[in-house]
Amino acid sequence: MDEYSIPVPVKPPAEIESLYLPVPPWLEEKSKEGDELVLFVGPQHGGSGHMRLIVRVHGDVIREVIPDPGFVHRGVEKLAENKLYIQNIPLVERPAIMDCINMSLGYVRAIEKALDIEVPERAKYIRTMLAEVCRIGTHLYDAGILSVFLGHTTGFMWPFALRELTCEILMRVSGARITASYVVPGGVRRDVDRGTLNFISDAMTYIQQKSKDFEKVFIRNPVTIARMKDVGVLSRKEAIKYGVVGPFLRASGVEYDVRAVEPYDAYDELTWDVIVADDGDSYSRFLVRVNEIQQSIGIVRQCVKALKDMPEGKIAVDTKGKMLDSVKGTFFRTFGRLTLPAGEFTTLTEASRGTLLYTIVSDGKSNAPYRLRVVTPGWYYLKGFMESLKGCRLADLQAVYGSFGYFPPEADR
Amino acid sequence: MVNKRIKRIKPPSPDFVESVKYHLEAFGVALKEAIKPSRMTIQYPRELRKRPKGFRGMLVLDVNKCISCFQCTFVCPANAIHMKKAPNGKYYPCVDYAKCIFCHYCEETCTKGAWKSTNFMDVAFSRVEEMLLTTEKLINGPEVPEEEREDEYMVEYEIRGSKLELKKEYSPEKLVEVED
Amino acid sequence: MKKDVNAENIEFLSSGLIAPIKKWGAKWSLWAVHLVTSCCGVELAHAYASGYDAERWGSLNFGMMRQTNLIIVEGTITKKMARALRITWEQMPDPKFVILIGACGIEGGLFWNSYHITRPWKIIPIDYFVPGCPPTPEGLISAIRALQKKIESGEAKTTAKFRETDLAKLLGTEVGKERKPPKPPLKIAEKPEIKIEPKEVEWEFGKKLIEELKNKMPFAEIFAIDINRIYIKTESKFYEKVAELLESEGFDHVKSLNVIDLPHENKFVVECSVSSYSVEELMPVIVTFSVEIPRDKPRIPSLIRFWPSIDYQEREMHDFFGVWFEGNPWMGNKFLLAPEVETPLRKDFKLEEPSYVLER
Amino acid sequence: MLSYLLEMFRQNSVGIPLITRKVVLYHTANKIAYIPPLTSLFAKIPILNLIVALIFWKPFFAVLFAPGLVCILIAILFIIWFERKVTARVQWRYGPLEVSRNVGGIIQPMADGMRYFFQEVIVHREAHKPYFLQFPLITFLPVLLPILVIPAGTIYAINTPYSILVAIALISLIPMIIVAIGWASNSKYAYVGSLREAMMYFSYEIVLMIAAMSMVIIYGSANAIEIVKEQSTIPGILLNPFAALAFFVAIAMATSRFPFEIPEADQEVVFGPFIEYTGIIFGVVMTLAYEKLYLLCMLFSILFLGGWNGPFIPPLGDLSPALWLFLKTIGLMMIFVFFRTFYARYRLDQALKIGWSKLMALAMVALITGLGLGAVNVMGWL
Repeated sequence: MDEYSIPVPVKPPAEIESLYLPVPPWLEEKSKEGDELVLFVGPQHGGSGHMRLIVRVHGDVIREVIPDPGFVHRGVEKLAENKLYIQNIPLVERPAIMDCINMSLGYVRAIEKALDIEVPERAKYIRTMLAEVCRIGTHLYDAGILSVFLGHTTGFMWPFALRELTCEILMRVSGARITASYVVPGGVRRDVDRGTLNFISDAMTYIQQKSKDFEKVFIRNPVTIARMKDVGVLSRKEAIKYGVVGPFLRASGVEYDVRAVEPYDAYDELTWDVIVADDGDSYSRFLVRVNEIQQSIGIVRQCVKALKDMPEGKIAVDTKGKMLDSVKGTFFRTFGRLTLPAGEFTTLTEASRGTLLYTIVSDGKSNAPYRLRVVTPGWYYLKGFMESLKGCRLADLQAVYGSFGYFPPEADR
Repeated sequence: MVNKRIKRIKPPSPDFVESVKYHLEAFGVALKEAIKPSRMTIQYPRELRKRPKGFRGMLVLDVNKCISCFQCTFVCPANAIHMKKAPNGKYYPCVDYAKCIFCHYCEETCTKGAWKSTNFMDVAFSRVEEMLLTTEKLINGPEVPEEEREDEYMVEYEIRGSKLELKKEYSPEKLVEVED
Repeated sequence: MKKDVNAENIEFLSSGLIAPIKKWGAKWSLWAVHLVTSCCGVELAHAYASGYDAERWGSLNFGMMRQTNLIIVEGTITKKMARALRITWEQMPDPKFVILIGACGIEGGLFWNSYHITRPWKIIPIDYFVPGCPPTPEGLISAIRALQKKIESGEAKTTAKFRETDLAKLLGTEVGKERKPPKPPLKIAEKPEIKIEPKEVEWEFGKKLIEELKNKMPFAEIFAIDINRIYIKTESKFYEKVAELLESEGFDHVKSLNVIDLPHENKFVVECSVSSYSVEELMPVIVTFSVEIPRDKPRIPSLIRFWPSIDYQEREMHDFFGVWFEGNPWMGNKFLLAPEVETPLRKDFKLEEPSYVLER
Repeated sequence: MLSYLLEMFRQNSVGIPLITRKVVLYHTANKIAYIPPLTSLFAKIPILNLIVALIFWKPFFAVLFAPGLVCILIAILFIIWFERKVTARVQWRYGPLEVSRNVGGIIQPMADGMRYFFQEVIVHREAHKPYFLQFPLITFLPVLLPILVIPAGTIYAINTPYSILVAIALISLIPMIIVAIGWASNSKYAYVGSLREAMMYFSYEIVLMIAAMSMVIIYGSANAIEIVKEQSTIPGILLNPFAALAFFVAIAMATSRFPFEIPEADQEVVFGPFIEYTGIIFGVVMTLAYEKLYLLCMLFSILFLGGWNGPFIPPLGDLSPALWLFLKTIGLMMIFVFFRTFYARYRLDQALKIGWSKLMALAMVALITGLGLGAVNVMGWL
């Protein structure tokens, strides 16, 4: 505590010159000569998260944005190589904790694929239900952040108030408000009781009802429409070229959703729509997600109904095919020393913000992955995000940022 | 492509009349809330949020049940649990809350049920060194001094029909409760 | 530079005739700067949103460090962020306070042995620490309350007490059979082999597709490793050729670029997985093509001209492994990592081993 | 000399019966016991009587108390609290509360003020130091000078036929100072913010003037006292609602209220021109927009809402009209801050477009209406 280990020069110009910025040194020089302004947005900025955007502005129009990610890069891929397979479950959900079920689901499914485990029906439905609850939560989170980026504080508070309900659901099901670490290879950790299921369906009703008010106050507000319409447009061709994913890809008119293309868990037994829009601007990126909330509510309702009709218990299965009612007391014994067969196992998951890819490379002898490749949605669409900013106005930076729901920890991993 | 149903949405593009209507609607919703707010604030620390059964809070160790099998320290993803030698020669766990991520893998792992969860995790430590709870400190679990307590009610969200209600009851005698 | 800023701030507030007013002002107006450092920001937002509303206590989340007096460090501080944190702290006018929430910030939490994180309490002085990953909003609010009390009374107190039990009394001091700690379960093979082999799957479309690809690429080994997963093994000189052929086939974006380090065989395996958005049948298919390159001279052409979406992944792999993608304009610069971290994902970059026994 | 001054002050002093009246304790047939009025306590003491007389001297009272500095301070403290509180209410929460739980945390802005007051003031190296520190203080000039010509009923400093025009001209100086502040800060965001402020200035100023002009034409005078007198039967907002609407929107633009909170946009340019300010100086510059809002709302109530017209409250005497004006102003300010609850902010170019197309058209309609009504001498008929 006595000594501060990282000396930071107090001279302000050194901040710009110092090497940790991947800013080409000529950039600042050139901007001083010409009529260009180089703005640094973040990491301490009211309208940026934990990343830095280097914006070259000409007048009020953005010429180019150079991303400087890595402010939350924590080395998940390296750490995963030094942990047991099950210890990695909390690790892989840390990049996007509001989307925890989807994050761990992809990883666990890769393990299940390698071990050829068939998950019990009930666990499948619970997983799907919670994945959709997380999707609602994440979309609400992004809507809140978008609103506050546009200066609309009520639009921030209401989604976060509704998120309080999704947190409550996760807390009642898994015991933790946000980081559930709930999915384990072969199933889930605990069963969901009837009271909780009732609460979930009530909460869905409440969210649906309150989102009507939210629609009036923010979504359909003419100021919002004016700020986001025809801003940051990615055409279908561009979206594909830059590898945009998830709702942002669908907003550009590509009918791609992993849940439909390569269904996992209970998705092929449920009915729901893939939401697609054609404009590819900030507003349709936002609207696609708003509509997905409605679809997710529908999915959760179907899952709740199916779960109520199912007998309780049998929520996990161990590697030998024995059904478990709960993993309590046997967790480490059952899953602790898992060793996967040699090979490469890749799963795709539709996380809230888009495609999530896990590749486990196993050597067949270690009980930790030899290499775990995680590509998160944020990392996929960062390129598209940067490209869509070209030609926008400076104030549009926040509108586009919010419309992508860019969450740096998720992208940086 | 089992049940790929596509729904194309069309973003609204309001004309002048519609946009005046939307302005007024936004104003109306705000005014409605200003007159009759649907508050959902839990006034912590005056009101506590009711923790559901199975909440993952701070841990309590039943040292008599512990067989010193090391499984909890092996499973801990954050390496927050270390074993410490007790006077009787056996090893018992200590939890470092500076690392603990409250995943409760240790609780799920324990074959004897020595780990128990409490409904409490809202501590603010003033020093890092205090966050390492040795076995001696784990047995009792956290306690909040009576004079520091500010809570009056225990609140739970309850949805009745289309309304979210904050169900209040008087807060319990003991703030920290150990789950069975 | 050695000084106790915490004590200085408190001293400033509690000195002079108007000390009560100074204390009162600081106590009820702890405005937090908008410095989101990591994922605990989610719970911070909840604490300030409708559910808990920390604004009741006079604390407001505000834009700029110049106008605020509280930093809430939300979780992990990476080596890159540490400088930003320090600068923010330096720019903030006195008296200022810091609350640190989240296990990642205190001792690293899950990331305790990561190559890219620091301990924020070594960088700036901290008033209160809140455990949890993430902590509950209640935890944050209780830290704000504790800080208010600290401003008033001048002394920092932990909000809960942990009574010590006498273990000797409870368990006795009779030493039984000496028990050695068991062997840790983590088992990492010394000389691992990475084998990716064909798998028999029932996948009609795949068989057709593989035949088609085989006709086009006679120089490569093509097989299915699972349903919807095709693997192409080839030599590094055909890397660009394969990419070109796949691109013309309709594979229009990159799903993943992966490098596997095999130090004992002195080679890197570069795997590139591609898929398609524009061709409906190819949507679920992932084609992975891999080449091996020498580990001491890791150079490979960039595929940026076929798929612009590979750009950032190439930069990332350049950071992680030091593989040089010829043709990518960013090579030679750091993208994700702080300047002092070099090629961390190579196998010879060792992390700290976990310990299981507390030595005291 | 002193006695001459004293006489001058007393001749033109504010009459507040509540203070200047004798308080009768008891009243019998031959004896009256009373506490002498507060002011006459000092009537005999040489210097004090002069000070007391000066305080109650109308021009001085106007600038310092009502509608001047003290009223501005009360209005600002109240409106900041109200803004946070009403926003919180709409957002399903409580807002500032625990600092004074019984009265809903109304002293929260004071606590913030105290904190700012005792915080370190940082002047960064690139700043133009003298200007950086002087400009925030100079802002008091264009804020307080209009008070000289804006009367509150019978309390006024200068009674001039040009009062509305002078007031608007003086208020228009505030953006200049903000731009200067941004220049002195010498930071990139301050630069962008100042530019935005300057751009916004172009978009609303002309509309504001045309709207005020059209009302002046109707009333046939630019003297505030005359204008209010004319409105005793029918308030201006009913005579020319177009002008009222144009003036209203222009105020929102001028004081950067939502949806036109563009120069200071927290998430975009982090308080724009004020980015580098710390401590009490930031407190001063932050309240600038609210001071401007207070002045413009006062003008709005004089032009459109019948100013200080309202039931006379005898014990307050001269303060009664001032109170009515104050209440109308506060009411208007409350409406303006309520916009924060349901609006995002427009982009700069959109605000400019609104200013120069829709709002300008509205202002033109208002002007034509004003000209028409003025030509037929509508006030004469009423």
